[in-house]
Amino acid sequence: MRNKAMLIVAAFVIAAASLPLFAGPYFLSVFNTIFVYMSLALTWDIMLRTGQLSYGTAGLFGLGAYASALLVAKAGLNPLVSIAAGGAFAGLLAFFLGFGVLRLRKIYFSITTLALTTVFSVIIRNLPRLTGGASGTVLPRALFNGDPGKNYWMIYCLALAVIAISVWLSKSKTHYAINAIRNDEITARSSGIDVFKYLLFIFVLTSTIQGVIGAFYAQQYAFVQPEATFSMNFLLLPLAMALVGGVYSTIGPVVGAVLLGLVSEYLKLIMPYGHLIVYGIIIVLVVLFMPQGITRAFAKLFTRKMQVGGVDSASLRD
Amino acid sequence: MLEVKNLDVAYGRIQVIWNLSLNIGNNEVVGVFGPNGAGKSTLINAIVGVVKAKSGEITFDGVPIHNQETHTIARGGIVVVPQNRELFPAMTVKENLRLGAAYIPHARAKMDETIEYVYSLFPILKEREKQLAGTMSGGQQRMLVIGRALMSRPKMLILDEPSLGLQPSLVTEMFQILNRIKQDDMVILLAEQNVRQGLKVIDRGYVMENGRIAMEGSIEELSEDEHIRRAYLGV
Amino acid sequence: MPVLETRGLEKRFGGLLAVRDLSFSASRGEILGIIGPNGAGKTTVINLVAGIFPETSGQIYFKGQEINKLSTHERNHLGIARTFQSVRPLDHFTALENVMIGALFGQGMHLAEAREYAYEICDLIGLKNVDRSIDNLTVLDLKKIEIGRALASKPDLLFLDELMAGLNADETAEMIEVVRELQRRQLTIIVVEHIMAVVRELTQRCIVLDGGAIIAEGSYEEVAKQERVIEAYLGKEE
Amino acid sequence: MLAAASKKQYLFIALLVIAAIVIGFWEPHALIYGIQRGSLYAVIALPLALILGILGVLNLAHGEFLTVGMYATFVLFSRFGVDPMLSTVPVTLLLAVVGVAVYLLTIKHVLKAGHLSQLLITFGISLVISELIKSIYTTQPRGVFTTYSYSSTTLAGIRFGTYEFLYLLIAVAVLVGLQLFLKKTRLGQATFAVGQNPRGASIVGINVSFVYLFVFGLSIAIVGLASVFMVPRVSIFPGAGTPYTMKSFALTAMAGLGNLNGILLAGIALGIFEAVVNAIPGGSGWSDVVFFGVLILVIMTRAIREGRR
Amino acid sequence: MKKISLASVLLLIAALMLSSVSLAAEPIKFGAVNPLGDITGFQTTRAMELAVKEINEAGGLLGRPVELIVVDDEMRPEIGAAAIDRLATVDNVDFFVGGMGSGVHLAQVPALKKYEKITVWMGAASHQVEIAMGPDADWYFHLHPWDYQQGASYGQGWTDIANAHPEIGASRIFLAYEEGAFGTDSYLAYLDLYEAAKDGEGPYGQILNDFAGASFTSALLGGGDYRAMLRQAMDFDPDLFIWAGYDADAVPMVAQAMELGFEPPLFVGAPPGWPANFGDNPLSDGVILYGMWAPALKEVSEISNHFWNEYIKMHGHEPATYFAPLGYTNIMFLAEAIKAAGTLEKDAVIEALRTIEYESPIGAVLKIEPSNIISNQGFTSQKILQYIDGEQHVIWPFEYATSEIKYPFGR
Repeated sequence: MRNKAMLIVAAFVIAAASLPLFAGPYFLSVFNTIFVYMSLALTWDIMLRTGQLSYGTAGLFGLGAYASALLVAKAGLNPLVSIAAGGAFAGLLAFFLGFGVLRLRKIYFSITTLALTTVFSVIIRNLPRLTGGASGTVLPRALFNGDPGKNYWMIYCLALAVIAISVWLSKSKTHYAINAIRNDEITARSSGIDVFKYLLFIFVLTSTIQGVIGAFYAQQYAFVQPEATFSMNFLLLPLAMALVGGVYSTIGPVVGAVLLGLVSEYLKLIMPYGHLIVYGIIIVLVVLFMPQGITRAFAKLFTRKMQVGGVDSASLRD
Repeated sequence: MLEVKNLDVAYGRIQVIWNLSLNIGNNEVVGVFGPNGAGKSTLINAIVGVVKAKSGEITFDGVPIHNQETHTIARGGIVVVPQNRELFPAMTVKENLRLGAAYIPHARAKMDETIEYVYSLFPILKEREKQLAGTMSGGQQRMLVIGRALMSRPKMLILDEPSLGLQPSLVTEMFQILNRIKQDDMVILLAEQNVRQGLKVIDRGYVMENGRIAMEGSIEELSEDEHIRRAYLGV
Repeated sequence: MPVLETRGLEKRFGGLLAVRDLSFSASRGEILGIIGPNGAGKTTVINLVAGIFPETSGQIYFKGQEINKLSTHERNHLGIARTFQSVRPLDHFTALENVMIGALFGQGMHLAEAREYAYEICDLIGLKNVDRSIDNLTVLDLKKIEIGRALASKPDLLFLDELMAGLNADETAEMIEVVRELQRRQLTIIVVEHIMAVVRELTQRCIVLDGGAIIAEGSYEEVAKQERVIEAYLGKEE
Repeated sequence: MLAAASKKQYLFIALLVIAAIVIGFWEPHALIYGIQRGSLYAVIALPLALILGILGVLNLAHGEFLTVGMYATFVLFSRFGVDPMLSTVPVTLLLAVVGVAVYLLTIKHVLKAGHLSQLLITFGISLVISELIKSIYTTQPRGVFTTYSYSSTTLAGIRFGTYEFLYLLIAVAVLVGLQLFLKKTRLGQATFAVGQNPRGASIVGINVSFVYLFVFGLSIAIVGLASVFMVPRVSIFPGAGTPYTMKSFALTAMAGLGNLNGILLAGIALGIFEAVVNAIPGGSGWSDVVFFGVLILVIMTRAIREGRR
Repeated sequence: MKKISLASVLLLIAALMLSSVSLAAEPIKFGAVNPLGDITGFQTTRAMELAVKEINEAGGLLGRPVELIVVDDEMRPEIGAAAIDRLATVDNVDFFVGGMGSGVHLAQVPALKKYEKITVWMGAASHQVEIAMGPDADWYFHLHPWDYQQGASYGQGWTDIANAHPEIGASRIFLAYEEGAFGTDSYLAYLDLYEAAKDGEGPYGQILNDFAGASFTSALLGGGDYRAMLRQAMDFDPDLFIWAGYDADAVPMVAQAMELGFEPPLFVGAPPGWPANFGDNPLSDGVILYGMWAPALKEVSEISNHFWNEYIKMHGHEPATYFAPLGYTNIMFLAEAIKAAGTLEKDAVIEALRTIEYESPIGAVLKIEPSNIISNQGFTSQKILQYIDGEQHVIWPFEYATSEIKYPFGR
C-alpha cells in the first residue's frame, strides 16, 4: 500500500519534471504560476500548523522580491544568488520582527502581519532613491532570459523543496511541538516545549521561503513595483488554495493550488467575461459541501477512515 | 411525564447511547447513576436537544421533543443545570438570574416572585447580586446556575453532576437544597456519580453502564445491589 | 536540601490576593498534599511553581536554584512536571504521541528514542491501546495520559492537580497504585486533592490553604483534627 | 462584550481630548478632518466587530456589502430620483434583507465549521459580489452629487465642510443605539448572552440561531446605513468598499475584541493621526504607515502589558 | 427538447463549416491581452471587435480573414505574462495587440522578447516599460505616449494657449498626484520639466515660473479625502491646478475643492478615464482634462464620427474612455500596415508600420517615430479637453478644437 503510494508520487514527480520536454510555454507558464502560489500556500499552511493565522505572506514575498531585485539592479549580483539573498533578507527580517509579533495571538497576530505588509510597501514606495519608489525598478534581463523551460524547472525545484520541507516537518520532532502549541499552549509549555523558539523557527522558515519565492517572481518577470509586488493576491489566493485543498497537511495546499490554478485558467477559456464570479461561487460551494477541504472530502469517499495525515475533522474546528 | 424510548445517540460513527429507555412520572425525582463515561451527560444532552438522537423517541407530556431545538425544549418546561455551568460571565448574578426567566413566556411574568424564591434558597446569591458571574467561585457559580434554572419555572429540572468539583461541605449543602426543591413539587432528573448522596434525594433510580441501562430500581434495590456498591458507590 | 522550596510567595490578581506569604518545601521522595476549600489558591500555587504566570513577590527554589526568572519550559527541563485539573490532552495525537511529547521536549529525546520511552511509561502506568486516537478514551485513560506526558519528561517534581476527580472507586484505587509506584521511584510528588480518602492514603504531609495562606501543616491525621481546618473546609457548625 | 466605559477608557478619552485641543490650535483642519473620517471608520467597523464578537466570524466581504449599499443608493437616485437622505430607510432595509439572505445561504452553514472555513467562504462571497457588480455596472465610477453634501461654514476664520459631521452623529447614534439595545431590550440581552455563551443561552430558552441571523442582518443593515451617508461624498465603483474591510478589522483589533466604545475612540484617534500626517507637506505618502504603525504599537503594548500580568 | 438542441448544434456546425468555406483561407490572428474586468479593457476589446468586423466585411487582409483572440489578464502580472505564452504557442497568433496597465506589461516584456513577434501595444505609459524593453526591440511598437511625452505635450499646449489668449497664464503650477506609480511618475516628470523651465528650456520654458506638488491616496485604493492636499494647493495659489489620479477621484476632488472654496483659474484632471456621466454633474463645468480623445471629436473628424456611430451600433453603449478609439486604432493601424506590406513577412510589416500614416479616430495622424529609448513610438502628443455644458470638448490642439477654452474655472 505504502509502496504503491510512493510509486504514484514518484510518477507525479517525474511527470511534472519532464513537462518542459513536451508541453508548450503556455502550460509551463500556467504551472509556473501554480507552483509560485503552491509554495506560498504551503508556507501559509505551515505557519497555520502552529495555530497562527498569518496575513503576512504578501509582505515577506514582496520584501524578498525587492531585496533580490535591488541587489541585481544596484549591486550587480548574480540573479540566482540574489534569489537566495532575497530569502535570507526576508528570513532575517522575520527573525527580528518575530521577537515582537510572535507574542501576539489570534486576530492580533493576523492583523499585525497584515499591517506589516502595508508598512513594508509604503516604506518602499517612499524610498525612491533606493527602490525606484512607486514606479518600481526594472531589471536589465529576466531570469534565464525568459526561457520558459528553465524558469519552470527552477520554480518546480523550489516548490518540490517546499513540499519536501513540509513533509519533513510533518515527520519531525517539530511537528509534535507545533501541533502541541496549536492544541494547547499551556500544556505545550508545561511539557517542556519552548513555544517561542518553535514559533520563531517556523516564522523565519516560512518567511524565508516566501522571500525566495518573491525573489524568483521578481527575477522571472524582471521588475518590482509596490502595487504589483505587494499585491494582496499573494495573500488571498494562497490562503484560498490551502483552505480549498485542506489545511494542516502537505497534500491539501498542493492539490488546492493545482485545482484552483487550473480551474481559473479553464474558466477563462470558456467564459472570457465574468469568470471570476464562477470562481467565487466555486469557492463558496467548496466551503459549504467540503468544509474540510477537497483532499479530506475525497479521502473520506475512498476510505472508511476519517483521518488524513493524522488530522481528523473535529480538529479543524478550532 | 418524560419518556425516552429506544434512544440511540452517536457522535459521528461512535455510538454512545444504545437503545436506552427510561421514564419519569409526575412528581418524581429520578436518579441516573453511573461512572464517568457511562453516557449520563450524553443522555441529558439528547433530552434537552444539545445533541440529536440517531434514533428513538423522547416525549414530554406526550409531545415528541427529540426533534426540537434546545431553546424550544427549554420554553416547553425542561431546563438543565449543565455540568460545566454555562453561565454568562460578563453579566451580574442578577442579570444571569433574570435571563433564566426572560425567554420563557410563563416565567417572565412571575420573574420578581421567582427571584425571591431563588434568593431564599441561596442567600449568597442575594448578597452577591451585583457581582459579575465570572468572578465567583466554582461553588457559587454552581448555585447560580441552579438558581437560573429555577427562574424559568420549569416543569422538570435536570441536574448534571451538581456535586462535581465541590468541596465536601458544599456537597452536603447542595443535596439539602435539592431536597428543598424536591419538596416544592419539582420533577427532577438527577445524574450523579455520587450515589450515596444521590440516594438521599431520589425516589427511584437507573444505573447506566457503557451507554446502556444496567439496572433500574428503588432506593433500596439500588443500595443493596452488591455489584453497584462495588463499582459505583465508592466503598 | 529540599527539592522545592518557596519563600514568601505571593500572587495578586487585580484586587484579589490569591496566594499570600507562602513558604513551604518538599523533599525528595515525599508525597506532599496541598488541600483546602475551593478558591483557596491551590492551583495557583502549581501555576506559580510551574511558571504559567509570574509571582507578585517571593522566591521559588528548585533543587537549590532560584527559578523565579525561568519560563515554564525551562522549569520543565529542570525537572518540574504537572498534570492539569481538567484534562488537556492534545488532539490530533494518539495516546502514545501525547506521552511522547514529554520525552521529546522535556528530555530532548529523538523521535525513535522518545517512542520507546513513551511505550515504557505507558506500560508503567498501565495505559493500553496507546496507538489509537484519543477521541473516545475514558476519563481514567485521559488522566493517565496526563500523568504519562508529565512523567515522560523525567521530572524530579510532579504536581498532580485533582487527579482523582471524576474517577470511580476502582479507578481511584488503580490511580493510587500508579502514584505509589512513582513514589517508589524517588519522585517528589505534590498532590492537590479534594477527595480526603486519597489524601489520607497517599500523603505523608499536608499543607492546608485557605484564602491563599497556609493555615495548617502536618500529617493528614494531624491537620484534619485542627478546628481551623475543619472550619475552613467544612464550614462552621451552625 | 461591552462593559461600560472603563477607567482606562476615560483616561484614553482624556488623552484624546488633550491631544485634540493641542492639534486644534496647531492645525484645526486636521482635527476636523480626523474626527469626521475617524467617525466614518468607526460606523463601518462597528458592525464588523459585532459579527466578529457574537458569531465569531471575520467577515472578509464586509466592504463589499458597503459597496452593495452604495450601488443601491445610486440606483434609487438615478432611476427614481430619490435623494440619498431619503434612501436611508429603504437601503438599510434592503441591506438587512441581503444580509439575512447571505446568512441563510452561506454563513449559517459554516458557523460550526471553524473560523478558517468562515474566512474562506466570506472571501468567496466578496469575490462574487464585487465581480457581479463589475459585470453589471462595469468598473466605471458612478456618483450621486448633492450640493448639501459639500456645503461649508466658516467658524472663527476656519472654513470647513459640515456634511461629514453627520458621520460623527451617526457613529454616536449607532453606538448608543447598540448599547441601549444590548442592555435594555430582551433581544439585546439575548444577543449579549449569546456573545458570551451560546450554549448557556440556548439552555435559558434563547433561540440562538435566530440571534445569529438577527445580528448578521442588523450588522449588514448598519453597513447599509453607513453606505447611504457616504454616497453623496464618494465615487461608487465595484471596489469602493473594499479598503474598509481592512480598516474595520484594524479598528476592531485596536479597540480589543468586544469593546464597542473603544472602536469609536480608536477610529477618531486614528483619523486624527492620519489627518495630522496628511497636513504635513510631503506627509501624505506616509499616512498608511502611521495608521498601521499606531495600530501595531497599540496591539504590541497591550500584548506586552498583558504578558507581564 | 433534446432533439431540438441536437439539431441546432448540427445546424451550428454546418453554419461554421459554410462560413469557413466562404472565407476559405486561414485567418490572420491578432492576439490581444486586455483586462476584461475593467472598463478600459472591456471597451478596448469591444472596439477591437468592431475594427476586426469592419476589416473582414471589407474582405479581410491579403485575402484572408482576421481573427481576434482576446485573453483576460485579470490585471495580474503573472496572468498577463502567461497570456502572451498562450497566444504565442497555443493560439499561434501572428501579432500581439492590446494592453493596459504598466505593471502587467512589465511582466510581459520577457515573454514578448522571447517570441519577438510584431507587437503593437496601445497602453502602458510608464517609462519603466521602455527601459525594460530596451532600444533593440525593433518589432515592438508602442502607441500610447510615454509619461514624459504627455508632460511635454501639455507644456506645448499651455504655451500655445497662453500665446493665443494673453489673459491665460500657467506660470504657477500645482500638481496633485496619487501615491501609486501612475501619479508618482507624473510628478517626477514634472519635476524634470520644471528644472528645465528654470533655465527657460523645455516645453514649459516659456511659461512656468513656479511649481509644487503634493500626493494623495486615490479613492481607488481606499483614499478619497483630498482636503489636506487641496489646502496645500490653496496656499500655493496656482494658476493651473492639475491632479493625476483615477476616475474615482474626479467627483470628490472637484467637490471638495468647492467645499474649501478653492477655485484655481485652471482646474485640470489627468486620470486615464472619467466617471460615467461626469458631464451631468454641475461641478464639471469648466473642468479641464488631459486625454487623447473626446466624444466631441466626432464633430470635427470623420473617422471619429464613424467610429462613434459604429461602436454604438454594434455594442449598444457609448465608448466611455479614449481606450476604445485607441483599441480600434490599434487594430486598424496594424491592418493598414499589413495591407501596405502586402505580406505577413516580419521585416516587411515592420517597415510598413514605420512608414504608413493612419488617420485615427483619436483625432490625430498616427505615425511612428523614435522616442527616448525605443525606435517605434506612435502617438507622442495628448489633447487638452474641457467639460463645457456637460460635453467634453477639445480645446487644444487648435486644429482639432471643438470649442474655445472657458476661462476662468469657477462659478
